[in-house]
Amino acid sequence: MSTVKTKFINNPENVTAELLEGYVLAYPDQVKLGAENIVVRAHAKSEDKVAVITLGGSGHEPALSGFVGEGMLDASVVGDIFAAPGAQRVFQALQMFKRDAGILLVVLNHSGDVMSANMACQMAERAGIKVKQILTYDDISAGIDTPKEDRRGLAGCVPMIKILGAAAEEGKSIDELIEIGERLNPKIATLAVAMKYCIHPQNGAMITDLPEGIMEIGMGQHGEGGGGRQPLVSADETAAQMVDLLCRQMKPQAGDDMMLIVNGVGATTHMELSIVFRKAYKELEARGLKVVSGRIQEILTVQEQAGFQMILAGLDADHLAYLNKKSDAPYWTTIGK
Amino acid sequence: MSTVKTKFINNPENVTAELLEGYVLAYPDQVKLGAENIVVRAHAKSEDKVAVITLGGSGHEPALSGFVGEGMLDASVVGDIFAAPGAQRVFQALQMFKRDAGILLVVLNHSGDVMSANMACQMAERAGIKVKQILTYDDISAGIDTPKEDRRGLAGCVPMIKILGAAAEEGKSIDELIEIGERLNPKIATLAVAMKYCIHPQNGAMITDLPEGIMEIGMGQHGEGGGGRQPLVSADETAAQMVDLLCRQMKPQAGDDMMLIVNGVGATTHMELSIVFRKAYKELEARGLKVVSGRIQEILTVQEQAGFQMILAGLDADHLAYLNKKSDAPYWTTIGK
Amino acid sequence: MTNLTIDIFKKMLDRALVDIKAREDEFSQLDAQTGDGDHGTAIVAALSATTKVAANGTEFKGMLNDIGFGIMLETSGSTSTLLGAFFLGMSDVANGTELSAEDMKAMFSGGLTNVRKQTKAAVGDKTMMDALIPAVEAIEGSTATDIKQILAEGAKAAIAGADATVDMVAKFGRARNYGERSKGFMDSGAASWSCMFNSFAEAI
Amino acid sequence: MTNLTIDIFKKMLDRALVDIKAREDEFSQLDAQTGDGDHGTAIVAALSATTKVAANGTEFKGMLNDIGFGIMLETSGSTSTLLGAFFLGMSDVANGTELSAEDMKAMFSGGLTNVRKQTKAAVGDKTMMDALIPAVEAIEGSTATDIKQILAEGAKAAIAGADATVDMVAKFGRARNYGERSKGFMDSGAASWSCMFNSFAEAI
Ligand SMILES: Nc1ncnc2c1ncn2[C@@H]1O[C@H](COP(=O)(O)OP(=O)(O)O)[C@@H](O)[C@H]1O
Ligand SMILES: Nc1ncnc2c1ncn2[C@@H]1O[C@H](COP(=O)(O)OP(=O)(O)O)[C@@H](O)[C@H]1O
Ligand SMILES: [Mg+2]
Ligand SMILES: [Mg+2]
Ligand SMILES: [Mg+2]
Ligand SMILES: [Mg+2]
Repeated sequence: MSTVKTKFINNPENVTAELLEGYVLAYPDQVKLGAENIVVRAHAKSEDKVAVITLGGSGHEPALSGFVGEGMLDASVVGDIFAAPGAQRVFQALQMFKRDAGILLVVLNHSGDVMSANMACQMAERAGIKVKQILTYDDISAGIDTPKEDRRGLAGCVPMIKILGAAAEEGKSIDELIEIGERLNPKIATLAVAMKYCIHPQNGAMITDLPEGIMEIGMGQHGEGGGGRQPLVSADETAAQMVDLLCRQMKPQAGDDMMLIVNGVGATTHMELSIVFRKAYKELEARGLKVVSGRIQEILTVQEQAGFQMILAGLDADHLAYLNKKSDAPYWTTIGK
Repeated sequence: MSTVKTKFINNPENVTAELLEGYVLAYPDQVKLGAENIVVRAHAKSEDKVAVITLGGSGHEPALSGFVGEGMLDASVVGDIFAAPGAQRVFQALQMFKRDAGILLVVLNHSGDVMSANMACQMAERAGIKVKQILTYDDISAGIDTPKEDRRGLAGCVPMIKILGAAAEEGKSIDELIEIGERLNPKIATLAVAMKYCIHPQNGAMITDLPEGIMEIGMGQHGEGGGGRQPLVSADETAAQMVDLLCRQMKPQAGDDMMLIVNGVGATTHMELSIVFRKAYKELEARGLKVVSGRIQEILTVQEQAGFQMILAGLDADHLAYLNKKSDAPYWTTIGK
Repeated sequence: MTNLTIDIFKKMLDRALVDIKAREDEFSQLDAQTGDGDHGTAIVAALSATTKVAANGTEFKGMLNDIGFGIMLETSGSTSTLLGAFFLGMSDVANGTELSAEDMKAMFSGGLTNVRKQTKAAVGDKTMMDALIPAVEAIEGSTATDIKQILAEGAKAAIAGADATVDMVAKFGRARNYGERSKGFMDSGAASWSCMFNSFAEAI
Repeated sequence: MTNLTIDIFKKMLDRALVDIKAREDEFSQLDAQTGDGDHGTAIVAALSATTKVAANGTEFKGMLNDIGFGIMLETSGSTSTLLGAFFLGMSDVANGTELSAEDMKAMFSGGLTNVRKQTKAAVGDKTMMDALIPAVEAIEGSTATDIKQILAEGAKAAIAGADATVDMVAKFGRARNYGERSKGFMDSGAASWSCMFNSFAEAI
């Protein structure tokens, strides 16, 4: 029995191993463990296509391993709770997917992830493995027009992965994939809001102790803050504030096709997420923007923190088409059209 | 601003209307509002097939409206938070789906739902509408072999709806559907466990005030209890206890094909749900049972309560086939095989 | 007063709404003990529908019927069906714009009959029936001729019935699964229905 | 003592692990101020890997290389890459089973060089570099011949550098987004790396 008295877990040291084991047992048609902490597809993609791989800490379930599957990721390299996997583990995955078509590594902009990925790629280069990286940096909490180095990678990586995964499945080359992704990168923006702490499952620490009635817009996704605290306002006011900030960064034009995702990070209910989505949709509509792709879901969580991330993107026609393509990843299943 | 200081909502009186509006805006290809509090498919099923409809209070999102879509429900009639819709509203939906093939109404065994459904069906009879009911009563917390009147309907209604929806899509008659469902009913069993209160979004009441370190197996799904309180034990011990109780009710035989769903009810993370799934799977395996269908998801929630429901079912070959059939319902999308 | 006019009946409903509203939190809190804590909200919503619809009523049968349907349009859980059935049952029996004491007794009996079609709960099962059944039986059995007196006897029986639920084990509704743990609290529905019968008497 | 033998180096690692473990909670709590509260766990995991791998080491280059890779197999966030790079960089330079004072200085310089390939953080950015850079510079610039004395100068500089982070605004890592709010706490990585350099000196 763990010292953490608020969660259904066993020995805290084993949470990552046990959750991955449970996950692949639940979805054996789609995923399996390729090696320790490396989740791969149950049915590998043909080798003449670019492999799309990502990496990141656990504790964010269903992200990122929930998006391994036909039409999305080939593999996810998993660290411990909120910790990047070491470079060695990433390198091991790169070795497993070595191929002439190359490997595209999707990296969220967090020091640990970036450094692990960089070092793994240096190792891969020496081993003759063709690999390129694409960095996601959708968080705008550091301010409008902040240079991308100062913008964190939040849940915007997930639609990015959906799009890149669909394009890779279609046979696009690694350079084409990078062009598709880099064309999306500046058009995607995310803001996180939280109003309640969560508990780190291993050290039992209370992360972000927000007093009742206080919220913070501009959160990271490991409990770390970055925005400003303010008294909790209504769902509509919160949504309106966030849409406004996101649009100031993205400067979409009336008539643009938009993607809107409201991602629950833990204790906030689907009920609330839907109420927030409603207002965000109306705010976009009022600006003459067209929501052509929507989603209300827990795609990337921060333990049982109360809050959500709002992800907004301007979509080119091909981006929309890739979003709509078939995927059998357990947590982003799309029938395809 | 509401007096509820822990949720992203607006006027508490409007939560149901607003969440439904947000939901259909996010998934316009699959669902729309057919009338106030009645969610229907965006593209209606052909009239020569039986319509499958359910009813129930809101506050359980994504249940039940999240399962409207091709291959699942034709409509969901929604009450206010944890409140059955009145009989009049159910009758209104029955009128909308009047057809020679008939309507199958899936009713969860709760007084309010049962009474609304019964009265609506009495009204429908007088209006010449062909409708039959199927009751779900999967909760086993009242004790092994309790008569079905004393067993509540928990989240086991969702796989039931998946199976009935797929069979209806295939063109099965209303009597065939009832045979399929009633054959499943005694083979499906659910237990809920909770370890933390939730807040009623309208009256702000704290529901089930469980002290830290205490859990209750045998919960209902509106915060009401029914099992016994005990000190919180590990995920593995909790899962083992629940599998044991479920198997004592269902008495499956070695070699049986089983469905196992771990349904998060709110604040409990996907991480924990996966850890619980792992142990439940192993417990079933140790009994010689074969898990042929698995799922780890929030399908029916109880606001932000911490806890989960474990749903176990013995599957006949046709039940498994229907589970695997295509569905485009937003919260149970299946590619189909 | 020996006859129940439609205007007096409307006053009875208004008074019930006022009294029930004043105790809304109490009913929700009772429901929170072994249910989902919304009975106060539910019964207020249901009674609000009665007064709103009654405002346009000109004769008993049509008005009671419209009230019944109005309540059933509410999303108020068990309460909407039970109270809706009560009014529909009264509508089945009542006629005209003014009821004699005997007609009034028959009206309440009709209401009970229709509620019984919705639930098998009897006295002792710790539900609103513990208030409703004694109330209607007292009204039926009253030897008084003054309708206020008859209704007062109904109220007294309803309140005694509700009080008795404290020591009962719940057999119906969400509280059923609590078994012995459901003892020690009054049933929320019995509390609110007895309040309503008391308001009926007080309104005259 | 003028030479650093492989056995002494292993003792330095052992001592670092003991001292870091004793302060694990402190490092996690510092990280919790503006990060995700796991630096104590991370640095303990990383140093545990060093001593485990070092146990089988017979000469510097191979042992340091294996330690570097061992750390990088750990799932310990930023720390695994930074500390891993430090050991790999030392491996690039060190040879044999015993190092002269000059060789030891070169080894630490090699470590820093490789860490600099992973991060652009400099002194003043409120990261572990505020401990590492002054420590290595002090070691390089030391005029002492006794290796304990050299390492003690490094430790002193590392501790002073870590202390100075209290008043800094974070420019790297998870704390970056806090801006001015990151002031008032020591950087967790600077704290743990200075602890490690102190242990190195104390172990001799
Ligand atoms: N089957 C039933 N028969 C009779 N009364 C019932 C039944 N179910 C519930 N009740 C009554 O309804 C009350 C609860 O009402 P309410 O809270 O409005 O509905 P819900 O249980 O749907 O939330 C209970 O206290 C009880 O008096
Ligand atoms: N880009 C970076 N450059 C230098 N040091 C960094 C960088 N990112 C993080 N650090 C150091 O790592 C420490 C945090 O380590 P740790 O908590 O183990 O990693 P994580 O941030 O991945 O949870 C910070 O306090 C800081 O000293
Ligand atoms: Mg971390
Ligand atoms: Mg209710
Ligand atoms: Mg209730
Ligand atoms: Mg950290």
